Amino acid sequence: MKKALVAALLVLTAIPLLIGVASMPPHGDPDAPMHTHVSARYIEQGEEEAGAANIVTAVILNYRGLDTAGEVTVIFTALAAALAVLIGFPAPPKDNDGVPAAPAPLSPVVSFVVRLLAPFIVLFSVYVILNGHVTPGGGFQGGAILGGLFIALTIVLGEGRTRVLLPRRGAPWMQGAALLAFVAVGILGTALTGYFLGYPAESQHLVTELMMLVIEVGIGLGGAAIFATIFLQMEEE
Amino acid sequence: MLEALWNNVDYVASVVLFCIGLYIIIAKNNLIKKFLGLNIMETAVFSFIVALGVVDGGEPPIMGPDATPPFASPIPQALVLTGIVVAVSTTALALSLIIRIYRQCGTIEADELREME
Amino acid sequence: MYDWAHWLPLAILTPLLGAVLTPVVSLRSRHVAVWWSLGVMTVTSVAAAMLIIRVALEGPFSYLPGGWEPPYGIELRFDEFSASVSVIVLIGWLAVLYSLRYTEWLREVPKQRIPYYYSLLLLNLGGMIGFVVTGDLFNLFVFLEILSLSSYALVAFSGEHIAEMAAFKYLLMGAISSLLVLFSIAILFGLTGSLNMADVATRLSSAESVAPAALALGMLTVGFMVKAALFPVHIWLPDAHSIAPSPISAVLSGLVVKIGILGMIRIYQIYNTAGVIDMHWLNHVLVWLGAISIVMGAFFAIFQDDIKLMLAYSTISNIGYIVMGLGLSTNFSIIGGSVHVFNHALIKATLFFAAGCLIYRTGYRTLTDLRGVGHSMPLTSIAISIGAISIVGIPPTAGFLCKWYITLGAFEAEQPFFGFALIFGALFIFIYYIRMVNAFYFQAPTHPEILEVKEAPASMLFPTLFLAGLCLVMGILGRIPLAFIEPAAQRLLAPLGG
Amino acid sequence: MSTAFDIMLLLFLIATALAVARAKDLLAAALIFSSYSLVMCLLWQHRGAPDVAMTEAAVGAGITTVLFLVTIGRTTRREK
Repeated sequence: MKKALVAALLVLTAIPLLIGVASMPPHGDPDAPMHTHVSARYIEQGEEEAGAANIVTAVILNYRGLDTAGEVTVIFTALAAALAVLIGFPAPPKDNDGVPAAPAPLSPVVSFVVRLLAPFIVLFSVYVILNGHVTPGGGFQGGAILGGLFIALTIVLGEGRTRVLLPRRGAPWMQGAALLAFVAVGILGTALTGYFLGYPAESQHLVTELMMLVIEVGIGLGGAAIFATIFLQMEEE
Repeated sequence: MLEALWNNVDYVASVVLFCIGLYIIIAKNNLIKKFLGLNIMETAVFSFIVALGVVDGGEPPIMGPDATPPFASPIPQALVLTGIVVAVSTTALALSLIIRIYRQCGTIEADELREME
Repeated sequence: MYDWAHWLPLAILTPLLGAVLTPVVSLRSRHVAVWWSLGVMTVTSVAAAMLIIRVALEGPFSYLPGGWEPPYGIELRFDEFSASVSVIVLIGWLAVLYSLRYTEWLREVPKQRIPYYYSLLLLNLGGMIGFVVTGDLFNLFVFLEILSLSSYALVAFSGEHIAEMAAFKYLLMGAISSLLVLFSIAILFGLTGSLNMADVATRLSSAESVAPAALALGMLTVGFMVKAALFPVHIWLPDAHSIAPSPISAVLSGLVVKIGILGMIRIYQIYNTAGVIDMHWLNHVLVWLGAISIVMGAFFAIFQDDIKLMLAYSTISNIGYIVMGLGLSTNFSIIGGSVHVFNHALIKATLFFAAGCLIYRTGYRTLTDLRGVGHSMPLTSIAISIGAISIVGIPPTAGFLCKWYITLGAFEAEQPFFGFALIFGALFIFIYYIRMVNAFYFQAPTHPEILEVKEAPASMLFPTLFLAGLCLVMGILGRIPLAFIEPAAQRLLAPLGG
Repeated sequence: MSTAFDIMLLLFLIATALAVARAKDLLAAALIFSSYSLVMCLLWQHRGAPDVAMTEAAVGAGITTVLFLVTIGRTTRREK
């Protein structure tokens, strides 16, 4: 009975959604309001005005910079929340029912491959972070790749070796690096252009490039540190 | 009506995925399964937003030397970038809560937890 | 001094940056965290005060981060409704001071977590300030996420038996409602091509079809109803607000719940100026849901014995008042509803702070155990009595004027039935608060040692008594906020010829 | 208008979403969700949104799936 009730409820919610969505401007037609209004100007003058060839990065860092500052704060909220809930209770000995939860013995092939690939993955993620404003990529993507690599290394090498990368005194700085970079660049932007998070794109193109680079590196470092800490905290509990 | 639906088949697919996610949240008992359903719902909304910004034959909005005119709109992509990170943040918090719930109540089935209250 | 341009971004970023630096600051010792948070909140209070003086003198103004004019960049718009920053900052500051002793007292909570408690509280307050101030739809969603995520974690912070379960229920419903808000923001963006609220409002009328706009309106309303815990979707609130630590319950019930209301006001601003959809039907639904919330919230509160659970149900009832005020959408009722957002925050924070003092000293939460506490903790009990009187809405206190305005609005909108439902709800509330005051003073104590209990510590008593005093002052000076919000209500109703 | 390739990807997405709903073993459900994210990333790549595709792959398929696997490790694997 419950399944039928749920199915009926779903059909009830799906109908207005479908009606509303069906009468949206047709998908993919170039003169829909979506493409002619704000994004038309971003595409035409984005490169000169905002100083980034990759318009998406221009929108993220320059036109809608406050969104990404808020976004970086959301990641930090997730970290503070996960730690506030998990810290302090040592994990009981694993006595899961059913499948024994003892981790499967790590095959040497996996550990060798991960250790072999590690430097190349770091190189790739540094490339992704630094070239955010020219090619697809940017702070978040690079940070996630670095975080993923940290997690793989923790599994392969064991927690002791990789925790060195997140020292007790240094970790809070790394975790907060993203918003610190944003506010620093924002204040510099206020000094240069009179608006918070303003970039002097037309006048000093190089300065804008540098400011965007600082933010990308901050987000990359901050994202990686946050994902790594959340993983370590969930694993250790 | 049907012809309009066929025009916007992307949006329809997003709505279908949205409803599958909602079904998983409501019908399934396991908290982890509920949360997989929420992630499916979130990804469905993100695919709707990206589909909004698509242009027929649209190039990615990157101003390279050989970039041809009809560009996909950059704004939905900026929104979805932010949305994905919001989704992973919510998931990180929820899974931490699930671990704590399992430690305290020994089960992550919603009906057993309800009796425990 | 007050028109220095950069107060607005400063007011948002100070709490967020302060939150990010709290773990760094408290590396050496965790006691630094609370003083750091107090400093951050003081700077934010100065910024908020400057903003309110400016809006009082010059009317709504906006700030353009990045220097891009409105539809091309994010616009931070500060109008009369954003003046609720004042109550966010006031209760936030007092909650941080109150948490000084309270978090040390929480037994099951390991001490390393405390810096993250203050970090989350600052994030919550910063997110609310951002939500109230922004004039851009997607920016609204980002700040909504910041304050929601920190609320879920703060509810789960106390580590009591079902705290995590209550937080998970709150998280699941909150996440779905945020998703509905995001979905409708995407639809509005698809229809108009821009994300700035004023720009969307003007371009929405020229959108070729109405169905998506109606769908977006429906989803936005449902999304913000879940955040405001209105009648059908309120089930997460009682557990979450009663399990949370008392300063957090005060912040949640006083402020976070009001964010849903302010979201609805923003929707009204967009859809009233767009005029593309007849809002009469939606107003009627909201008035009915508000009325049901009032009566249902008050009705359930009577049967609760746990003092914090009773206060949580009374929050649902008061949200019903505010939504009814908005739904009636006459001049008086909107003014009454918006000012009740401010006054109810003060009253509910007083009550939760006082309840926290009682629990802190006696360790009991239920009314039967707390009998006779009025004699041993006189100041706290006075604060609870003032809170009780003002939540019922007896003339000299803060609650009276707004409820009176909403009732006037009900009669003005030729729907006297709702005026009577409102008064009937107030009667219910009167019953369970008198039961509380009666238990404190006039009934024989069930636990004899309750008479030797000392008064609450100064750092917890000062916020309680300060807010109780403010409830009385706001009752006497009630005219000022009503006159202050008047132009905003005019603008909200002007397109309807209201 | 979406090409045949897009429609095939969309059908695959709906199939994986239903598979997640039906999977009894949580580990299998998490891995199916990872493939769901990767196919979504493919769809966006084809749609001219490389930035988002890379983020979805790295954050959606990578980090989210790892978090799910850690949680399953700490709790139960079978869904009752």
